[in-house]
Amino acid sequence: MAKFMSLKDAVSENLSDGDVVAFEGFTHLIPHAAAHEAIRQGYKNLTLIRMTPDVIYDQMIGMGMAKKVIFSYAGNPGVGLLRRLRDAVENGWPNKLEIEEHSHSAMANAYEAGAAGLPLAVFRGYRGAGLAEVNPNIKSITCPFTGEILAAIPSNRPDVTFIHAQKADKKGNVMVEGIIGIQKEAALAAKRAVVTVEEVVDDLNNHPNATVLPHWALTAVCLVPGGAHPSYAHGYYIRDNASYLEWDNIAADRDRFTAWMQENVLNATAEDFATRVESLRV
Amino acid sequence: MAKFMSLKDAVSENLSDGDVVAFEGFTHLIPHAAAHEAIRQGYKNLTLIRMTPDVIYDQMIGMGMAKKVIFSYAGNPGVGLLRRLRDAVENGWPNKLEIEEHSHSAMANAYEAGAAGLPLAVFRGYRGAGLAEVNPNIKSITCPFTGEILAAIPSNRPDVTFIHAQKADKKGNVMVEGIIGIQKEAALAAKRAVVTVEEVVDDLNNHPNATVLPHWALTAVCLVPGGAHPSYAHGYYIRDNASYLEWDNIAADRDRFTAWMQENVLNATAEDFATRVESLRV
Amino acid sequence: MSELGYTSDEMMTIAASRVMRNDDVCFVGIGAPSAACNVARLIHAPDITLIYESGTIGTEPDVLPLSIGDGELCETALTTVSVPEMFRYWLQGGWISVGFLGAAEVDKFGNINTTVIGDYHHPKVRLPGGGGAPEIASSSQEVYITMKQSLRGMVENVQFFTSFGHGEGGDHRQRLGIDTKGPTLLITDLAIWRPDPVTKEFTVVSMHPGVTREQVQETCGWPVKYAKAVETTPAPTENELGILRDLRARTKAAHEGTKKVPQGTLLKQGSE
Amino acid sequence: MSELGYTSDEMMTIAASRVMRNDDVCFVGIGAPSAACNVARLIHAPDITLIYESGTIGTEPDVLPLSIGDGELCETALTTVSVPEMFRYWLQGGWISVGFLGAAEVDKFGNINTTVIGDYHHPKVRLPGGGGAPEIASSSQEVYITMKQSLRGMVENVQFFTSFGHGEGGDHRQRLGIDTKGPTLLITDLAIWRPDPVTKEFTVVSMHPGVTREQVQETCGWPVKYAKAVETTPAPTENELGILRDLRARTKAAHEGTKKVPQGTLLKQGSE
Repeated sequence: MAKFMSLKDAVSENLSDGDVVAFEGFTHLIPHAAAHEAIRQGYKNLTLIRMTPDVIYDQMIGMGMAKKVIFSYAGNPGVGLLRRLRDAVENGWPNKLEIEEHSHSAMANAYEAGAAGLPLAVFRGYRGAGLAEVNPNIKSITCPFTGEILAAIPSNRPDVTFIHAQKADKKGNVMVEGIIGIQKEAALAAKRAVVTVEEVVDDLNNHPNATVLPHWALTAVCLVPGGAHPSYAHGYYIRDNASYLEWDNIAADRDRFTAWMQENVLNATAEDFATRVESLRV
Repeated sequence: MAKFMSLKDAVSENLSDGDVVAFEGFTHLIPHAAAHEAIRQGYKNLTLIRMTPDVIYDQMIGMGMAKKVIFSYAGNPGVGLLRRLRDAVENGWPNKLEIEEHSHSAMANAYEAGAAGLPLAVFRGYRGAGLAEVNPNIKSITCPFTGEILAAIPSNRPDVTFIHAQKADKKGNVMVEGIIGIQKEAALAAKRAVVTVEEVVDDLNNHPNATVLPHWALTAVCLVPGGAHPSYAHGYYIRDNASYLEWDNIAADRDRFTAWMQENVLNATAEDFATRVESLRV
Repeated sequence: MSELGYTSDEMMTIAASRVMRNDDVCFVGIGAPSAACNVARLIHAPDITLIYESGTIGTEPDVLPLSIGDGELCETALTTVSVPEMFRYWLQGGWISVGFLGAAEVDKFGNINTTVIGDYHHPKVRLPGGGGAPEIASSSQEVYITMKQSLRGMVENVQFFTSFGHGEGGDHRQRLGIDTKGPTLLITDLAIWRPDPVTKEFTVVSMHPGVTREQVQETCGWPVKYAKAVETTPAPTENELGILRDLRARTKAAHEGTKKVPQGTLLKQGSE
Repeated sequence: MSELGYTSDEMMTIAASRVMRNDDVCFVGIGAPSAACNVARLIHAPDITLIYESGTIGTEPDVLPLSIGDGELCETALTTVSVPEMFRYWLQGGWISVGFLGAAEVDKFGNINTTVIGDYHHPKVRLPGGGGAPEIASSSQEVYITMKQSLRGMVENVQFFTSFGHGEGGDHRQRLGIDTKGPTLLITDLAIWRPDPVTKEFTVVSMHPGVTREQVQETCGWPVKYAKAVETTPAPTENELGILRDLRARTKAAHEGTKKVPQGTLLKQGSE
């Protein structure tokens, strides 16, 4: 049953050291504000799940919060590599990072299976792919009707999932639209789901088949305008591409990274996000 | 690649004796006009798939077109039993009818798996259920990660699926909204998909996440206003409950059934559906 | 209507409505369960979430739906999803607190048959089948059943396990790997029944006002057991009766006054 | 720009655009494939269906997207579906006629590596990984690859099979139970390559105007084979160049003239 609360409280009540956690968003609606709040609260030993662990996971890994990352594409979208993740994988800085790597198809199926309450996802995949040889969680099942061998991987069942969405109504029902990505599945697959939203409205006024997460499927809803920045919220503000470019420089150097995090995350608050998107609003 | 054509041509080009065919619609948007055209063309030995084989399958079975039905709920929605189906199962009239019976969950998963190009559907189901003992197509797989035993059934892959939808644009892209049921999955799971629509428009003007079947995923699109009657088309006309009630009487007697089919189906055309919904339009 | 001022059907519906909680997420069977759930929503559980297997989530119909796919269910819903999503994410995903089922035939362990009378392969009567019930019964956190008592309906052993209740009783569910509670409540026109904590046999815990043990037994196909202290179900209040009757009147009037017949109102309430 | 009046990058993009058909349903990788597909759409294939893995189906962006999740992809799409649906129904379901991929490292059998340089568990360089590529490569009816030639990019053996092309060549795909065609075309800044019908080794079938065999070999890490009759790729027409340059100019201008930076235009085109 969703409770409205501050992002600070929602993070501290729902995230713990050692949790398996997903901050999901497929390019669109990335929960930057929630990730920054988690960074400020300084969690450790997290297992981070995400299809596209872009800037926010680069930040969390660089801050030494992650012991493991489960992912399918570790890049800065449109820019290139994730330099903090690379530094952890290649050099163990600031700590060694365990990786469990999948394809997008596998991860999408793993979230879908998690949302469906199943222990595994079954799909046609990984044929000839090198990941099947280096990831012991890629197994197979044999179809009892055709004999076809299909890929099987564990479903994603995070302890907690954080997503960002466009709006909630006053009961805490949440609507997502546009590039809906994997948000619904990631939220439903988790034991606890925390959603930051652009606004709280009286009535969602939604299309009959819109993507809606009912309030009883969520743990907490937090009003954080701009909370996806520098990602975007369809209908609210556009993507801040300059920030993504800038990140490539910041993350290239450990000291520059540390200083930037101090100034822009540790010394900042969730409320700062609203001002960051002011010039980007549509 | 969808071709616009008359329903008569679409049926004759896409349906053959002995085909596995689905006429789908979950209470809403049932493709009555397409089923009646198939009846007029007199196909034989069909395997009929449908979650809720209501009036149209009662009619097709009563006309001796079906050798087998694969289903999960054989009732006249809101009224009771299907008397022609019963007569076939209990008395072999007009011919013996083979049945493969599932639960809704199983059938929904089987269409989903068919749309996903998989040979089987895997789900948590049939525990303690009698169907697992009488339907040899209900098997199981064991999760290689948890050891949990899950139900496995073959996916639904019809030779051809017929559905009814609200509208198509001039390229043949089709939109469905409201109770979307299983239509999308049934269409995508089939080798050939034929859609009857209420209207053809210049632009679908759809919500970004609306249910749309692209023209290249369809075989034929046919303009048949009223084509769901006595079912309904959300936004166009309401359900003709009197006809469903009436069916209970018609189907109760073999002669009455035969006479009704002659008058209302064999001697009728697809164009008659438009007039049948005139007083039901919203 | 009896001299009590209400019918046994009204008593059944109102007794069933009272057990629904404001925070329940209920997978609603059509007919009697649907009436009970909507009365609960109109009286004491305004925020109850009603889900119908056609995909409508959080629906608030003004009149009772006839089928699980009535247009009004979608029009008043929070959202409407596809049928595969309904069964995969919402039912199998574990979000349903109560699966509320009707039954053609039920036995003392809450097993339900809506499939066949007679042999499955050579049936005497072919019934509609299970629809969503097999997995509603196993995936909902608990299951409520409501039906009128009759010797045909309440039988010693169901002829087919359309949906599994407590099987042969005891820990039969757990032995099959089913970790949900199964049937925890049976509400009839005469009484309220709950499973014995150990044997899981349905046991009368409350009888509706004016009902005798003889009446309960005459309409039940197994030897009825009673809880140590059998309560008397509180009679319907004026408010409860008013709400239920208004709902039924709206349901009836919604179509009789117009040529455009609103869905779900012309036909008697029955199966899906 | 060379004395030919166009750059080798323009030649590559235009050569790649020409192979796209009006009825193709193309799963589009970001960067060079995206540019080629959109040029095709603007020139000779107005009805081509472009699909990006973020879920946008039938998108018609006015400027080139930067990432697979740009807002304009959704705004101009026929519809936008969830990511699980994209991979289950549309890719795995078999609807994709062409999967169009870029590559960091490709070998002569069309195997692609975007995962690691060096040992997987102790990598010298950790690259982003495969994203959608492993199943795009196996589930699309055929695969086109486009990339600039370089000794780092075109290698004798990829260090990691991010996505499987023809493996070790011959019938290796069939032996693994993959029934799609795999890589059928490689378009570089210098040449057009197609797999040998038997060995499946990429073979030069056409060289772009002015390109020498020495240039092709110098930028390719394996001994280049040539078809019996190597054609010369027709030079870009004025119309093709005009459309491509307009698209790139629009893409550039879309953000430089405004403080509100439209998505997908500020950054260099790269990976996802």
